[in-house]
Amino acid sequence: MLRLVIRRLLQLIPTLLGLSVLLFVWLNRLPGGPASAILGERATEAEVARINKLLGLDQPLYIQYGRFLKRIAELDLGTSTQTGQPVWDEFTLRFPATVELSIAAMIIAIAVGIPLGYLAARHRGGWLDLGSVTGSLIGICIPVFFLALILKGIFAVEMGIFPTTGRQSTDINATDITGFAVLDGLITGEFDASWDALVHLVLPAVTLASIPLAVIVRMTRASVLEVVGEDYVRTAESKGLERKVVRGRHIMRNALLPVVTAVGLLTGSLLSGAVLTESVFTFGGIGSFIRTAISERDYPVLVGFIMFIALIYVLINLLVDLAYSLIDPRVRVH
Amino acid sequence: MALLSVDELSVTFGGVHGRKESTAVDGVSFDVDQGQVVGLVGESGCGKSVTSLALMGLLPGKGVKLGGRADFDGNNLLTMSQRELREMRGKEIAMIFQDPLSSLNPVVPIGVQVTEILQRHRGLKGEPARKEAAHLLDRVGIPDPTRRLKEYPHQLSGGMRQRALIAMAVACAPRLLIADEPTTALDVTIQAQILELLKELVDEEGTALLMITHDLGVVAGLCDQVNVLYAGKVVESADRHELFAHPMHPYAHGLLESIPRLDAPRGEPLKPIRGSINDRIAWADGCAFAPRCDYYTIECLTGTPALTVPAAAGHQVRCVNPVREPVEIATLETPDVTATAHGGTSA
Amino acid sequence: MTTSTKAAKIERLAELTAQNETSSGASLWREAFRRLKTSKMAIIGGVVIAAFIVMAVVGPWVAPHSPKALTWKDEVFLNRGEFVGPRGENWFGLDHLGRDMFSRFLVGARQTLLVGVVSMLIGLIIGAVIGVVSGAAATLGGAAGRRVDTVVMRITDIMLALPSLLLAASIAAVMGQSLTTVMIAVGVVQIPIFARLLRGSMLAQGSKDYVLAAKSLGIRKRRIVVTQILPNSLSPVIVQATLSLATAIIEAAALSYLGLGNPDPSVPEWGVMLSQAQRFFDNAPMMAVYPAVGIIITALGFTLLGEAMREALDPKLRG
Amino acid sequence: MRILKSRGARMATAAVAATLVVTACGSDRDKGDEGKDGGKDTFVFAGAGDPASLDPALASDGESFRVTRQAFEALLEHEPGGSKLVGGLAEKWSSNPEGTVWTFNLRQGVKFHDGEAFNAAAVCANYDHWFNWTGTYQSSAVSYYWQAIMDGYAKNEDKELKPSNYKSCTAKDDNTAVIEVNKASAQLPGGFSLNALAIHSPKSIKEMEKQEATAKGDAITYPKYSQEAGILAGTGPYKYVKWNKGDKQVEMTRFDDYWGEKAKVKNLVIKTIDTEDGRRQALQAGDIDGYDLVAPADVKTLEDAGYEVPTRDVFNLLYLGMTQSKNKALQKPEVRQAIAHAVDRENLVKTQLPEGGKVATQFMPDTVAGYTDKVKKYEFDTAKAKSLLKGAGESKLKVDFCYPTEVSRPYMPNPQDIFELVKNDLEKAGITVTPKPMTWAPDYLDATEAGSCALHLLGWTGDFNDGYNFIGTWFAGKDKQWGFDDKKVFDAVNAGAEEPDATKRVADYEAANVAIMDFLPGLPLSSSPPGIAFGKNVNPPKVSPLTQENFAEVSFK
Repeated sequence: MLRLVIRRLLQLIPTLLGLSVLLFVWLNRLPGGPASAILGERATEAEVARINKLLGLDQPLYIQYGRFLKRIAELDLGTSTQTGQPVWDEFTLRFPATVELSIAAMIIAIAVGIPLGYLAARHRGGWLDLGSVTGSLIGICIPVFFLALILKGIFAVEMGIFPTTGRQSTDINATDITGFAVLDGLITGEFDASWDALVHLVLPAVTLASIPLAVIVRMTRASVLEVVGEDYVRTAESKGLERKVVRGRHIMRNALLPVVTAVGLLTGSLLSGAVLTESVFTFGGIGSFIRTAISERDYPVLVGFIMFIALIYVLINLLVDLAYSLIDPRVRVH
Repeated sequence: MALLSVDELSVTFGGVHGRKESTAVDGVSFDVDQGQVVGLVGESGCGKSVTSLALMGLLPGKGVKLGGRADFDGNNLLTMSQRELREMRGKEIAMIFQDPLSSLNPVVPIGVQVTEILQRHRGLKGEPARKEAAHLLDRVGIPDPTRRLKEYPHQLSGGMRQRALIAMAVACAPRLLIADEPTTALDVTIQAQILELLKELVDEEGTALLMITHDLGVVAGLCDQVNVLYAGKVVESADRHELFAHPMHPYAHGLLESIPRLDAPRGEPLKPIRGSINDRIAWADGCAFAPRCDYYTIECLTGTPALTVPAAAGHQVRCVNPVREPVEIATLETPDVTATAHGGTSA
Repeated sequence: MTTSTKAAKIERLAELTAQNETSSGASLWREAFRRLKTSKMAIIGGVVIAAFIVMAVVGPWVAPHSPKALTWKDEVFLNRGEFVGPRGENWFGLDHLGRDMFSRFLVGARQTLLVGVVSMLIGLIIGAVIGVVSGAAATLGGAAGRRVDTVVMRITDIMLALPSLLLAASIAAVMGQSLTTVMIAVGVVQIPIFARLLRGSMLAQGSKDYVLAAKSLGIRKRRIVVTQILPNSLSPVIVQATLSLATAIIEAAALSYLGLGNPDPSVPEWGVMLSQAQRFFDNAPMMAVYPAVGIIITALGFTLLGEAMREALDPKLRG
Repeated sequence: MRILKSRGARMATAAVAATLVVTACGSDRDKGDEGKDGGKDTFVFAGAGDPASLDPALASDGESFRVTRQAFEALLEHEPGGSKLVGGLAEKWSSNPEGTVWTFNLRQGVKFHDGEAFNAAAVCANYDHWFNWTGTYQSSAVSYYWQAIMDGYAKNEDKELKPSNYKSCTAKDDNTAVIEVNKASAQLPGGFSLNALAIHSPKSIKEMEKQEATAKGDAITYPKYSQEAGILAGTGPYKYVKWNKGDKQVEMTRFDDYWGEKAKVKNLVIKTIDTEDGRRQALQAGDIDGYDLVAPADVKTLEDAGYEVPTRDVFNLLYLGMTQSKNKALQKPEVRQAIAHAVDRENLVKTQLPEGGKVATQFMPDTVAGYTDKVKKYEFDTAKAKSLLKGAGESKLKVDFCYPTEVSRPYMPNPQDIFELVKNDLEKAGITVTPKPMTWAPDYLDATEAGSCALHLLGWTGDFNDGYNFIGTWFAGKDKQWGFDDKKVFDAVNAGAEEPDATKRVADYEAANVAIMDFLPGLPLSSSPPGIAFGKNVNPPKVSPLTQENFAEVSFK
């Protein structure tokens, strides 16, 4: 087990290195620096040149890459050209929000997706099956930002059930401990703050959940259909076990194996979903930050983020494998 | 009266959204008495497994039509509610399946798979359940049972797995045990052991056993009464000695003849049955076996032949012109299981 | 007997096995197609796609008005939130610059299809090449091959690790804005998926008995790959290709939402139309709904067909 | 057309949503409302972008000043709702005839947020602080406006910097500050009104001087003090409480020792919602009490719904830039005139730009002193455009047209639409247009500055009421963006630059405008006020052409 972890982490290093080169070569083909981003139409050519000189952006590529690697080695992701603050700080500042959102989305996706998938499979061809299958297909086919707009238009603007933007109402000044608004409230006992944060989470989370939900429903359905036909389920039935035992111990425990893997991969994809979702709901997470980084060419942030993502992606897969080896004894052996 | 009496049981698949119907079991009748071992013999596809599943109520609800009745001391299994069946299964009637590996849940320890049935039907929990489970494994001849309880199916050998399955089947001392090709997936030597084990269990407990197999060797070794199935109908039914002595239906006759004989002179060819179960005609038009039959005459094509009792009492045959001459079988008297276990491979 | 004739016999045997297998592969296809024809999903999907393609082909000719000309620009008052809804000559109303929405919708179909197909092909072709290389290397290459395989897979790992949208966005950012960029960006995202898929199914096929048999009989490796492994590995790829068309169309829309879409907004493309219209969602929701529904239905069509194909080709999912 | 807002549409959208809404029933109304109840003692205003710095001296963008303006005040201010210079922290000001010595009679009894007293010494402390900036502080990315007004520093570290025009600041007495410059400049006295040159507490300046702005890696790092409340202390009606970057909002509270009329609402929150519809929806849902940069399409909608949508006076300019060096054809006056005639500016203003928008006849809005009607006008006339092109032998003119994506500027709410309209007009006149979209920063700005865009859309928002602040930015000399060299124009423009006498200066500007429009280096399109909106229950402040709203005036109905 431990060996697996270590091996994976070692594998990570070349991945990240390769990635860094890739990104660097990419991004440095882009024109400009921070100057015009800061000064807007007030930036004259001379000023841009001077600022780039100041930042050493006029030096040859390999020197810049050297500096870049050195920074990375010092775990210094550089400074955001948008905000003039260290990228690392920007991330640590905003990442909790996105994590909170992603977790919420995943909870929705799993809590709804797995039961739905199971029921769909058990009532194959029934209206529930039809409904959830079409539903999940639409969930995959609807552009996330459009869904976000509609949800917002209906539930926030028209009905006013949910807020349209942000993580917390402006008048609630909750004490910030972990950066996870909901959690903080619970820790400090400011339950109104937690609730408020929760209410703010609903729409973005539902939006973000749409795709993973759809995938999970379909995976669960397919895999339940497969398992139900297995001999050991027949055996269990032949023992006259209660329904819930057959369902839980014999069908689900096997059917969920592939779903676990899927969940892992989906978590990665959530982060790119967050870019859209957060910018529609101006949810103060890393997603909306990245969106502006994209349009403003904030390379340090983009590079940092992509490295960061790669890291997370690998870690998640690692976790998945560990989880897998926990629930599937056959893996544990070799 | 019989413990289980199956009467004109028929199972029909399909009919739902456009798929054409197909009758797998077509009016099968037989009885199983207390402590009796009854064989259900036929090539794969003749409907024997379907029969067993029908009795257990394990056939899918949708797209399956059941006909006739199957009374298990008095009450009809076919009309029972799922809840009643759940009560019955594993407790009154237990089943052993063909492929031990796929029949065991790969991600649940053997122990749990045994104890769960104890908990269900005998209300045993925790330590006592575990003790009992260990005892059961021990009884079916699994060495070092307490350790095995913690292990997973893939860690056991084929034979062990089948033993474990048997342990589960007999856990609640059912009155009827249905074994569906319990040995087919195992190596020859193991096959013999498993059969021995079954034999013991049945003798000790007085459990009735419905042995479903294509393997006449198994039948010879185990069964008191034998029913030969072809294309969903019983074509011959007799007690073991009678059948092995005078198989009257050409199919049964063929089956027996096709067993390789240890004492057969070298070079003498085997006598397999022509064709396969697929070249058949509908029972309604005549004898389904006719296309493969050596004795087939035009009379065979005048409607479904009736089950008649041409010779010895209790020896029924569904044939217009039954075979008269006996087959010589090396293993007619007191057949030695191990010798014949690897015998019949006709299907 | 002499070795030569023996070899010949072996060859023959292997070929028989091979034919046998591939023919069974072929019959698999026939079987799948038969099942496909009976599947509701496939039929619905097929119909939708057909309609879409027809629209894409004839759209520009049947369009009642020019999709580009700001014919009615004096009738739309953006600054007063006054839009023109459906009416006699403009069935879908006008867009925010006084262009005929219906014509734009029709013509937009072609652009959308173009983006979808081209980017899918980019992903498919490059991905397939990578997949075949590492797949072949892994199945037959021995130690060296396996090394090649791992390297290639590392690379696809990297690509998979990046959130597809971000990858697409940064490509678009680097290459500047153009329709080609959009297609490349969306296509590149698909590459690792196809590569992984093809490699995976090749490995699966590679371990099949008939391949082992052929191998053990010393048939040339390239031959095995071409005549046996590939044909039998294709089915999942074809399924994925269909599904990719859907994702491509959606990704493209997302890109134009991020402002990285088709540079010339006068050229109608559903994604662009949608991202433009969302600004006026309050005043003129239908302006967004038309292209959005267009995208959703089309994507749905491809997904349905893809899923149906998958079910038809994958015996496990049948029941 | 409201019909579009039909039930049908809603049903359609609702249907799509309904298929996916899973848990949207988890909350109850009153919680959702809290923001609004809380709004009673908190005024929440939404801008379009995060501020760069809480210290106005380091800022150069409207989003930053929107925030800093509430906490900091300069020596001079513009009259509320107007563009006329009035006293700020200085009640009266005067200069010698040469315009090199500026004397300020300071307001008395003014306190800084940190309790320090405001006086002449404090003023000089600030100006000397800026003047003595070193290192990265000298980068125009950090101290743009000081350079714009005073050119350079005590010790210029970059030889390309001009020598500083700032000479000295002396505290004649407690309430009289005298600022001397080397030569008269069109930047003064306007410059003294810039919030970038607002007065900080001397105590806070001491703290600031301990911190460096650094240029590390690929970016400029602003000093820590400018990124958080704490050290910074001005004299404004509000003082900083917290900059919550995660939630994209700056929180401020009333400064109770404010010298003037105290803020009416206790708390002020300025947050960032970067999309137009995002801001609108937030207002409609009651999450915010007002926002800036209203999309033109929304103005009417909001008005009809009863929101407060005051209209600002125009103080900006949008123009169609032409780079003659990039496309030789543009060097022919006829071609430039043809383009001018081809573009239907009336329609642009009528249909696209927010209420109060005007067609621009010259390179400054009519609110700026120096605007004149005597300039040559180029009315919309496609036929004439065609013939002009023919005459110039350019009937088959092909031209690149750059426009920015994903951005909305005060003078240009929706560049893409404006681009499409202009493109359409040009094509009508037989010109072939190649669209060149680019992201606003850096691509578009760099490209236009470097003169690699034959045609492009750009504009300017005035910093203070002086003509040079407009025409001076473009036509003071040879500039790659325009790619022409015409002494007549340059001289005309520069004439006013060093003229100390205000009235003479205005005359110079008028002459310059005439000269410019004769030469027609580009086509002034429009001046349009950026829209601003407030909640139904808000008494809005006087809206300012320079977008210098003072939220202390805001109160709830």
